[in-house]
Amino acid sequence: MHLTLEFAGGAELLFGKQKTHPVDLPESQTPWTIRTLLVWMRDNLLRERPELFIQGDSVRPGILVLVNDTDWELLDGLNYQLKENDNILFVSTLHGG
Amino acid sequence: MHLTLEFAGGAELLFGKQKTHPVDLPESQTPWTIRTLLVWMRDNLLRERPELFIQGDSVRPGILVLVNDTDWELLDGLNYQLKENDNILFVSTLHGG
Amino acid sequence: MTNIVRNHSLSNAEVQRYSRQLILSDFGVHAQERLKDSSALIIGCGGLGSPAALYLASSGLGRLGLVDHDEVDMSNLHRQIIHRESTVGKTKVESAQLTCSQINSSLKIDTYNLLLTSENILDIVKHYDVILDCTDNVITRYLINDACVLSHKPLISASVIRFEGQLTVWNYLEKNGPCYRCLYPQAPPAETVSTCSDVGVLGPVCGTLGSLQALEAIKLLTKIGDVLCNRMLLVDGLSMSFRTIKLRHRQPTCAVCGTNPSIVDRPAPPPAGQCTNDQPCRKNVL
Amino acid sequence: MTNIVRNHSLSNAEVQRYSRQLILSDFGVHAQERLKDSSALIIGCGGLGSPAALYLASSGLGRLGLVDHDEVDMSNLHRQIIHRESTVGKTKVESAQLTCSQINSSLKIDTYNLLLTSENILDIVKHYDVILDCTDNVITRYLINDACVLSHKPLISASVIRFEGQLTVWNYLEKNGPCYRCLYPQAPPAETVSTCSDVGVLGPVCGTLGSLQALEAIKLLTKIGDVLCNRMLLVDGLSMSFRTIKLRHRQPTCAVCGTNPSIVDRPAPPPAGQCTNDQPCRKNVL
Ligand SMILES: [Zn+2]
Ligand SMILES: [Zn+2]
Repeated sequence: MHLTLEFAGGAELLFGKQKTHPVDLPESQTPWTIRTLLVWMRDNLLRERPELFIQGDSVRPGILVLVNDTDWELLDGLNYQLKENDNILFVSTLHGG
Repeated sequence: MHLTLEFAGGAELLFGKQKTHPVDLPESQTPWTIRTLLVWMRDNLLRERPELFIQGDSVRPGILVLVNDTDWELLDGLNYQLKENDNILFVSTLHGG
Repeated sequence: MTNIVRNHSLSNAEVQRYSRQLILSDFGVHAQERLKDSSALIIGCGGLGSPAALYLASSGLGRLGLVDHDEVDMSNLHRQIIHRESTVGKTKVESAQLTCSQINSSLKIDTYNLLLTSENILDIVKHYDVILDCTDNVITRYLINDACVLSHKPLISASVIRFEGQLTVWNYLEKNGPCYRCLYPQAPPAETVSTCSDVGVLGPVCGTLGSLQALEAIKLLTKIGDVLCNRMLLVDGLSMSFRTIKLRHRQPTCAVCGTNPSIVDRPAPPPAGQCTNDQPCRKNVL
Repeated sequence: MTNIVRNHSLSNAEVQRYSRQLILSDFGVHAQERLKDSSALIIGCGGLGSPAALYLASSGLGRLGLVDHDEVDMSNLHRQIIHRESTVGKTKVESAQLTCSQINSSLKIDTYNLLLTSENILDIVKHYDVILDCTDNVITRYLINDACVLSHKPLISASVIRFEGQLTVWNYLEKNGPCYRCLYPQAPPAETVSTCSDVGVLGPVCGTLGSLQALEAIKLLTKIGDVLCNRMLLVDGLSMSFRTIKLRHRQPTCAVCGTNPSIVDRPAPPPAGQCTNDQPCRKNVL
């Protein structure tokens, strides 16, 4: 399954400073969800300091997850079933002023 | 054929101050182009002072036409063949400072 | 001036001064009157607070409150355009007040040269119609959010770092908008929090976001346009890209604005205690 | 300051002052040095020129040119945040220079209190690395465009009216970017041209667009990020929507930047003569 992963607000610093990552997930018996995507990302994209991105089975506090620019809370959160060509954006919250 | 027409930069003032107009064009033997769309707009949407929007068979100088956010000059201009659900944006150039 | 209706309370000098706003369709004299009768509180007179204060002071707003506990430093001047070389060493609120009053001597300005705490914030926030969060640290952002929810005030929040900015309006009751805690029930771990002092920020990014805060404040106070509520604007200055994301509604489980809130009398610290390194750890003051 | 490389020409005071920019990854001391060695010309010290000048003056730019032929009027102050009540009646360039020098006494400032014409513009533009069009009328926009194309200067152009703004970079040669005439070979009919005096403008909209002009200038001069070329940003402050449209490339048929240009020695009036009503008709001065 093809997805576009995007990172903003500094989250990209954990992913080689690259803001956009087109990825192809391998075929799977069970449907891909954000929960399983996070595991895949930890194993395949996130090489250093995973605790700055993932906490337990979710993202760490202070990171918003957007599916096609919509807050994952308006969808099924971790259980959202990914669809072909979805855009998943991870935004780290800024605090400077 | 369903289209979304949008107006910005003051062009909306000629179209009832409404920035977005979803429209359905009637079936046609020949394919719809921006050239024929402009005629349809003059007859169906543009009630007053058409010369402030249309000049000859095109838009007046100072109005940009965008097809799905791309300058019509990169497409076929007046001869661009409209496709279902195209977004056509008419932007009047601003000059204030 | 022609075509200005006469049933209003503006003086001729005000009509002249604000004429370029008055003639705006969707604005007019009545929006200008509402602005004159309104007040706004800017918390943080730094990178964001500078343009926000300058534009609100210019606009014809009636009263402006300015909060900061810091003094102007030379390293502020690359982005904090309300301050001057001559005000380095003065308090930021005094420096900002000076510039605002030079632009608009009719504006009433209240200054608060203090560190906001859960003890003092409610007493300040209650005197204003809208609050602008222009601060630079996580703890104060939770504090301001809680105070705004408890006081039923809309909160226009912006933040910047490096080349990026974020903007939204929290606690906009008319549209059931979420609060900061609805989105961020838990504070981020301290080691993930960067500040402008740590990693820098480019001045015009502050200018863009701070101006947009003033714009939202004017729209909100005059009741024109669509307030940026249930949405967040993400700005990336390096690529010059702008993106609006759709946010969740108010959360029934929220600790402060939910149906069974645990924060009821005064603001509370965020659940996961942490401090920023931009200023002394503030855990103790909350 | 730690981690700042030493092979640079900045003084300790400069390193301190601009530290929050220096520490930016993608920026650093060498970008700051380039900024110090650079110059920018702001044409129009009004709604857009105010924030653009303030942010460029603050940034550590070496030299800033300011052009305007007007005097500060009370009706400017609702949006032109570089001016003061005390400078009403003074020339705008003098008023702007005063504020910029108060913010940054190291900045060299050249002022041009004059109306630009096809006779004098080339002699001014040639002294600067980048030009910012912050003017308020069609005729001057063509004039500036032609001068920039003939002088091979990038042109950062913004415009505002009511609640809207537009921004792009013209004549960006590195990317074969179009010029103003490539997009607008013909000037609009006079009756379709509105000005801020006619229909008004909201101050923070100027603040947003002017700040973004300063941002593009800094990126362009320091060679960081993606310049807004072949693209145009459309801002609608009322709905808080931002949209980037994709523009045509440089047009071979363009009268000034094309393969067989008719405008070769000095700027020409736009083909369809017209004048704005914001100032005396300028057809005669071209
Ligand atoms: Zn809440
Ligand atoms: Zn050209």
